[in-house]
Amino acid sequence: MTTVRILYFAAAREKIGQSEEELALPPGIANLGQLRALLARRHPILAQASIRGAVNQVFATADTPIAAGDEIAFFPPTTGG
Amino acid sequence: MTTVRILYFAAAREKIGQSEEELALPPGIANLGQLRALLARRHPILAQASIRGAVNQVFATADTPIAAGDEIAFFPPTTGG
Amino acid sequence: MLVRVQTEPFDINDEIKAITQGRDDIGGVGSFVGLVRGAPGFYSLTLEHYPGMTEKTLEHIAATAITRFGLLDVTLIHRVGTLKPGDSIVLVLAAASHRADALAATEFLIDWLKTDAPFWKQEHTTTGAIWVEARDSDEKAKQKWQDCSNHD
Amino acid sequence: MLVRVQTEPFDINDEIKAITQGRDDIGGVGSFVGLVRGAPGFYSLTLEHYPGMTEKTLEHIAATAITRFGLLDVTLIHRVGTLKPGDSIVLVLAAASHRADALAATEFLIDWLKTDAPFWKQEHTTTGAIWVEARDSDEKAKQKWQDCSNHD
Repeated sequence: MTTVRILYFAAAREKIGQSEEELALPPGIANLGQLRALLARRHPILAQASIRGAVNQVFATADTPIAAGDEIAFFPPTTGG
Repeated sequence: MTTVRILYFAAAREKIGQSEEELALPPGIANLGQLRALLARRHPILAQASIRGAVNQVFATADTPIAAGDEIAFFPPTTGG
Repeated sequence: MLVRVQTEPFDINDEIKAITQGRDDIGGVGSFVGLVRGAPGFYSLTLEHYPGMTEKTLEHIAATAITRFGLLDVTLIHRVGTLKPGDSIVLVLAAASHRADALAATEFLIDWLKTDAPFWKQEHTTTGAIWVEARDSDEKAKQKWQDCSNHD
Repeated sequence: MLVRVQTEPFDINDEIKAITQGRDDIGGVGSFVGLVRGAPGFYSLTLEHYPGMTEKTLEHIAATAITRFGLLDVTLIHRVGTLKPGDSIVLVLAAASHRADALAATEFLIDWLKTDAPFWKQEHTTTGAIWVEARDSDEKAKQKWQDCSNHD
């Protein structure tokens, strides 16, 4: 597998207009911050600092490594409970 | 009414051997401490500092005034909950 | 506000429904259920109380919590009679607009009930009947609410 | 430990029974029920979540509380879908030998669930649909558990 699966939730999903996409990981994209910067060109909401990210269903930061086959997600701060 | 009603609970009731008694309030007995000292002659457990008192169903101290018609109670520290 | 002394078990779901139904201003209900713990040689306990003073005290504790934490409602149910290990003894419910008040009040209510409500436990064990001793830790738990005028 | 995401209401009495039945070492169960509060012009909310990460996160929070407070069991149930004012949203149960641990853990669990579990609320109002904003107070409530290594 050479792709990553990217999920969007809540306001991020609505703004982006899709709940998920599949992306062939371009060379040079090795961590979440790099992927996010790349995606933010198409999806400006991802440039907002409040949007959080997860890698393989665990909260992640910009320097969290990513690899082909990973499940990546972006979403606003949670409001459950 | 010239009497007070005196109730005993739990270990105090068991030691004293009765759950309640009616007492004509003797002259000079004006507060809970005085009544307790009087009763302790017959019921030594009442001399124990741990035994608590109530007047008319409210926790009381030695200087709480008592009068004919009152409901007095003596009992060990509570252990509910 | 509801305070009740009863021999039969309570249904916490019914009690929460009773205080939340027909209104929409409650954001959270904190609760505590106390249970009888087992121990070697211990087979049951009998709960005695002071009818009249019990209800009066529970109502006073509930009213104090309502004022102090701005609660929307409180339920205090305490069982009496003979209970076995695993049985429930006491139910505390505190309803508030916000969770912090509901949870702080739940702790306040059970701490005060433990030291102030006139209930006494006698344990029936293989070596006889023993009146349970009051615990210093319960008195300390209550005092922490008096050291400061407000909970924080 | 039980974590569950569901659309239907929960019965707290059944859930407490499920964790207490067949054992006699639990002295207290702390709980919190969160409810939808009403407001002018607000008629319902829709709860969205991240299936998979939700369960993983709830399990992690429950396991953390079990270790930290020495709990005997934890139940976390969160509803999703459309809910109306007065409906229950979330149930937290923490069972322990002693009440102080059960109550502290209940607060810990709901504080962490609020900030870490991937749920999002959208409110349906007379002026349209609005995503609920995260509150600073929730983040602060969680941080108080990180400032000290132990709860006291």
